[in-house]
Amino acid sequence: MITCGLDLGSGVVKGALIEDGRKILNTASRPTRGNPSSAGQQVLEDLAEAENLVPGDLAYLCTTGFGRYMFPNRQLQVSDITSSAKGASFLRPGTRHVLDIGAQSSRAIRISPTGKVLKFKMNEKCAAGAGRFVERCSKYLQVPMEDMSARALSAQKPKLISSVCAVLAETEIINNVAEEVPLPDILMGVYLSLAQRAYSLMRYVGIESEITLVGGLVHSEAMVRAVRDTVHMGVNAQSEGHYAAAIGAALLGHQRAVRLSGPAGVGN
Amino acid sequence: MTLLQIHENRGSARVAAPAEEPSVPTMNLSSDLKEVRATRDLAEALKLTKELIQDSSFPTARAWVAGGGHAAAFFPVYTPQEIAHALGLLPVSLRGGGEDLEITHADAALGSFLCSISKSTLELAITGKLDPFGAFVFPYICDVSRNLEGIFSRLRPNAVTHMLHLPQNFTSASSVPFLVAEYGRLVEKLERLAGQRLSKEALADSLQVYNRRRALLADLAAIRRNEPWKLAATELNLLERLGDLVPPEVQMPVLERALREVKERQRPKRDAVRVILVGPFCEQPTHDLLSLIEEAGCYVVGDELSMLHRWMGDVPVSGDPLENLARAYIRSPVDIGVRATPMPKGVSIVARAKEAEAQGVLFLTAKFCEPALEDVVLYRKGLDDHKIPYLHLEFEEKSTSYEQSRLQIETFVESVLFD
Amino acid sequence: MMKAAAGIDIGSTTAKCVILRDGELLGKSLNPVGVNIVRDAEEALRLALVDARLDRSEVAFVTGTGYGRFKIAFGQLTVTEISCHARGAHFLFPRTRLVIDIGGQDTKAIRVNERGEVADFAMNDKCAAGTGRFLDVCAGALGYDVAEIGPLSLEARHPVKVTSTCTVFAESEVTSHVSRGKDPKDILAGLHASIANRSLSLLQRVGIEPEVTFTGGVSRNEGMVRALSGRLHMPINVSPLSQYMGAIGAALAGADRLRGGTAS
Amino acid sequence: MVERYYLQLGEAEKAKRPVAYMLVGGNLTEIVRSFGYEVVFPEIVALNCAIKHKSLDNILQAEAQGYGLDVCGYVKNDLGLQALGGDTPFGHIPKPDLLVCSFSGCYVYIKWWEALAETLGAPLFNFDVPYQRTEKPLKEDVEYMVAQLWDFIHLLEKQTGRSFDMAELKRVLERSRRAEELWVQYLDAGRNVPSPIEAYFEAVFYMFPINVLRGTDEAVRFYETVNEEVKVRLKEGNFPVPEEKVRLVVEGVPPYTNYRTFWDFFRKWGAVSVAATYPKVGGLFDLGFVHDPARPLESIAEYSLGAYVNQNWPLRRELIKKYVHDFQADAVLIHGIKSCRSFTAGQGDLRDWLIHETGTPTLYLESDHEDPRYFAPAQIKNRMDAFFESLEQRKSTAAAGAAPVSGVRV
Ligand SMILES: Nc1ncnc2c1ncn2[C@@H]1O[C@H](COP(=O)(O)OP(=O)(O)O)[C@@H](O)[C@H]1O
Ligand SMILES: Nc1ncnc2c1ncn2[C@@H]1O[C@H](COP(=O)(O)OP(=O)(O)O)[C@@H](O)[C@H]1O
Ligand code: SF4
Ligand code: SF4
Ligand code: SF4
Repeated sequence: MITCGLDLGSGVVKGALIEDGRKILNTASRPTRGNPSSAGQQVLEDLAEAENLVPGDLAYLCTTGFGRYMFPNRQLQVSDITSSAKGASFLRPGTRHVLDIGAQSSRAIRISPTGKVLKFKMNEKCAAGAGRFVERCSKYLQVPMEDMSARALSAQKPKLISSVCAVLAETEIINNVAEEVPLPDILMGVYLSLAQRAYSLMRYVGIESEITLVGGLVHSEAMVRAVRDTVHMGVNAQSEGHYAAAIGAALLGHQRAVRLSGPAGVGN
Repeated sequence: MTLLQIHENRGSARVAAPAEEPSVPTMNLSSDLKEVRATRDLAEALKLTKELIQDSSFPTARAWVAGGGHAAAFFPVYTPQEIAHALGLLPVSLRGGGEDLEITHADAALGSFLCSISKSTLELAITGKLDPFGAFVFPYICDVSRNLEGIFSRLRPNAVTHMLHLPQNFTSASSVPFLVAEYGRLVEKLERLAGQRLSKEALADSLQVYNRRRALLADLAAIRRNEPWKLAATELNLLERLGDLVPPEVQMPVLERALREVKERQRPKRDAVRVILVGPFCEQPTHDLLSLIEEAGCYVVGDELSMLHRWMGDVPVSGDPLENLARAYIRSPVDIGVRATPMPKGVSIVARAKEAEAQGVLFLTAKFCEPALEDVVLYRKGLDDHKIPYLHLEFEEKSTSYEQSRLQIETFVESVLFD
Repeated sequence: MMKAAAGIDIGSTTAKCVILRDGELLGKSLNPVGVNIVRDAEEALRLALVDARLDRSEVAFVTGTGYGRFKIAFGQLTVTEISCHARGAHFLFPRTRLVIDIGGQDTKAIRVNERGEVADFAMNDKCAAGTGRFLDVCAGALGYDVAEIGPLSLEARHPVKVTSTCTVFAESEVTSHVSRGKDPKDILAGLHASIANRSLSLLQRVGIEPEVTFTGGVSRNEGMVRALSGRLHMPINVSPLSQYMGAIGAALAGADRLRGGTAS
Repeated sequence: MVERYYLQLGEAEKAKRPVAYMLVGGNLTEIVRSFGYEVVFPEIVALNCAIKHKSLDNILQAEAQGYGLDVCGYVKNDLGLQALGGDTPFGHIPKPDLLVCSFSGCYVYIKWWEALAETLGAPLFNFDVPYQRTEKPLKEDVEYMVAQLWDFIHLLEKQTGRSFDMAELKRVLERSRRAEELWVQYLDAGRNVPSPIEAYFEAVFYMFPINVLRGTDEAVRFYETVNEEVKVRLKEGNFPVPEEKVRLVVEGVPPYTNYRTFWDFFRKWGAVSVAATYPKVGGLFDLGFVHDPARPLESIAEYSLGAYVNQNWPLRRELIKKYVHDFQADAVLIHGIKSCRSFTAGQGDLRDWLIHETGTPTLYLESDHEDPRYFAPAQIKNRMDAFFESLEQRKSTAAAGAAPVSGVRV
């Protein structure tokens, strides 16, 4: 049985196809561009094409992410916290703590051995604690997104940002530039500040190993390093982590489909 | 045109009895507000109540004053409104400004890092919405409420303002005499507004009316607790809040009708998580947020929403009524953020959750509400020790985007329901 | 003849410079503030000198103002932009009693007395919401230039309610309105209304009294002018030189010193 | 002296002498001292941590426990410090044997002490101090408090196994009274023009004995020395700012995390505070709320009622107005604390009242007492500069013979 999870995020829409709740067949993503449902449709088509699926092959579709209600052709929607936890636990079965840093928010999630959410906390007050902030920094520091991480990694004395506001933090960074703080130090400071905010979320729910990093920022080596340095612990990070919520949604969809139809599976 | 006529009973317990000679004041509400008492069914009463709550110009108080009476406004959480009732005043509970009030003046006087209810209450006062009230009573539930009284005393120099110091020492033998004296100061001020003296008999009568009202609300809350599918949290809340704005004599027939009707309801039981709401004892979550909580998969089987009516059970009527009222406050076992707690909080929250047979606790605290925020930490410890799941959300009056809250409540529900 | 005085206003977004002589505007300049403030300040003065066709030696006094005022190494005096906006607004509109300055990163309400002295002031403190940056970000999210959004907002028919006060979240609120098919003009009108409302609360702090003069870069935004004036129920003064008000005030303060110097 | 105090705390811990935690406002130091307790004031520990730039670690620890961004920084510093073991740069803070909550002026006190009681397991005594709404204390209030004080004394007798010694209490109170008189004398020196004292920044340091060591001979001796020093300063013309330009009355808790920086902003403008409300959080001794051995418990009760934040806004407003008048101040500075509602909620209204009803120029600044993340130097400096600029400007136009600007001075 093939199930699909669609994570309609605010920055990127991610999709995952899972076979029999055990094997990842494929993943795909597209930028959201303000229109989650059409990006979602495209991701679905991308996946269908890559796997040569025909209508009827897909047993169940479960959405997640901020746009989970905006995709009409779904059977179920689950919150992206539930699905990230599930997905992370699938990718790294020893995971007890999931840190999800996406475009607009960061969440720390404590989970059970089966991937069930025990406790979670997300940043609410301000958007300064997430990926969108890195994008903005890239924009006004005129460093392409692709180069941000690599340049940050050469930092000698990272310069932390104290402002809690994304907008005021920009000014702080500009001041740092004016004071001729080397660019890598500023960039690494950005990642470390993000990691520190994430760390306080993690402490709130209680830190326990293993920690698995998911969300778009797993692609950034600098972010991974910053998190590791801040929590003083090993942190799992792999690029599939970006698809954790989509994978989790597909898995939850599978569970649901099984329960609905009995072990024989659904055919439609 | 049907007018809502609330016959002024001067605190008598004759609830449904029509006043023989409608002595002043008679309450005439404007034509667009239909007769609450005469509404045929619960749904209609609830709709009217919702309209009443949303109307930030306090139509009931305006009507009361237009009829020659005086109205007194009380800030949450607990105040002895019986006293105002016995003096023939219309006691109204201040509950903030709701979703639609724009705050443009109050920020300046109060500061930015404060809860919405304090700001919106002040905004209402500055913009004249509280003009019908001749008295303002603020209990010392927190520093904000306390200081608000000082600002009101400047803003409305001709009105009665009183910062009510409710004792925080519940074991001293002198707490009751002190509270009697403190109530005495309030009585004096309210007497000035009412233009008459408080008689023991009138107060005893009022105690009885309020006892009856508390009993009715307790019955409704019991339904909520035992058969939550029969009565939505939002419905119960509206029924309670009707009493914030109209005299008990008007509210009680509605409550009685509601009780009869709700008991008969046949509604399917949902697969929802039983939770208690802890924290919103002062500022109120919006109607939409409350219904979102249930929509997202919870049954609210216990809450702190209208604490005024739950602070005590039956207050004895014989003897000195003022002392009875004071004693009842001191002896009440209520444990919420605005009262020093005898029992460790970690223990008390677990007991409360168990008592309500709740599967989880939803902390719903107003942004910047320090009494609520500080308690959550101790509560959490107790719940962690007993492996009772919980979720902490903050709210404000003016937030129309509930996406974040929805996400978190759904996750919470999923974490309890899914394996 | 009096010597010329220059005022340089280094804000969070732009550097402005004006050169005055005897109350006459000889030249002005406006350039974005980048990462090197010292150089931006020099550039501002250089451009203004070019505009005025003056030589550097003809400017006898340089006054710096704005957040970057301490970086103007070549100036003789620094004054806060609060005093400068008051001074400038009073100079151009002598009956001004209240100045509202909305710049790139902050909003100020300044009450001035009949002599143009600051009687009281208040500034936004909580966050950057409701400032020029807020408009810049939202304009960007809708794909417009800041210069376009004011006029567009005036064409709105059913303004949308924008509730987010946070610049960052407002951006996503704007995006979500767009995806729900709302007319950008209506969204823009909502944004302007929401800023007007926040500004009103600040103005309230110092007391609202006519005449009101609107200064700072955002005063170039016609939609904002209308929204504010509507919310205040009174006309407000705006000059084509509004964005230069801080620099004008600074130059005037310098001119005072020059006069004082010649007198003694 | 501060060092000696913390050393003493360490010794008390080693000698297993009982330790009581107390709040500054309306505290019951005399009574517990008469029973041989050592006293810890977590508020003072917190402010010392902040001055030494040690508060943020404690705050972050408390936030990890779940205390929100908006909770009072003192509370977070203390609870974080407790969780981290109690070590400070100036010594180890012993655990309490008794928690005395004098509920005088701040609701957070109750919450804070409940948290300590629950996490540390020490018994808690709640001393309920009615809010002060009349100039003179009311009879019923004092009776209520005296009754509670007797309950308290019985509790102490039970805990220490000692019996209450009224004669000893009176001796302690006599020492308090003397220290209080000398302290008031010091504060009064601010009436001199120019002022020989800095009634905010300096007084905040000098208030340590009046709050912490009250009832000891050490406190008396300290203020005798201080007053001698003030005399010398007056004689030698040695003033806190060499050229006094602006006389300020200051309201609000200081930003301890950036104490020096903040003070320097003032010195730059020749501004000196001649009177302040904050040094009166321990008690409004200058209004006559002093201890009196002749009326021991009654005077303790009245003293507690008279803590500054226990005064309602009308009383607070009038007090500030009186200070402006009596100390010939030019302006008022209000420093608001983001995480302290007790002091801060309503300061905006105070500002409005001062400006519009008394004609006193007033500056409102905001940061935090404990949390360095809320201190924005550039913004604060900008406001302060603008304010002093405008004061100077108005002074100079007034001096130049122009008609005085209406409503600038009282
Ligand atoms: N290849 C990449 N390299 C670095 N960062 C990336 C990459 N892809 C995405 N990101 C970051 O991840 C964020 C999107 O994360 P995501 O978890 O998809 O968010 P959401 O689910 O909210 O859309 C972007 O803001 C971006 O900063
Ligand atoms: N032509 C224009 N039309 C509308 N708004 C403008 C225009 N030019 C600048 N602005 C606004 O003015 C802001 C900059 O204002 P300014 O007073 O120069 O800021 P600062 O002094 O902080 O540098 C910009 O953020 C922008 O929103
Ligand atoms: S504008 Fe800045 S401080 Fe304000 S809420 Fe947004 S990100 Fe946070
Ligand atoms: S909501 Fe909380 S902080 Fe606000 S007035 Fe009520 S109890 Fe006080
Ligand atoms: S008065 Fe303010 S600073 Fe002191 S404990 Fe209370 S809230 Fe904290």
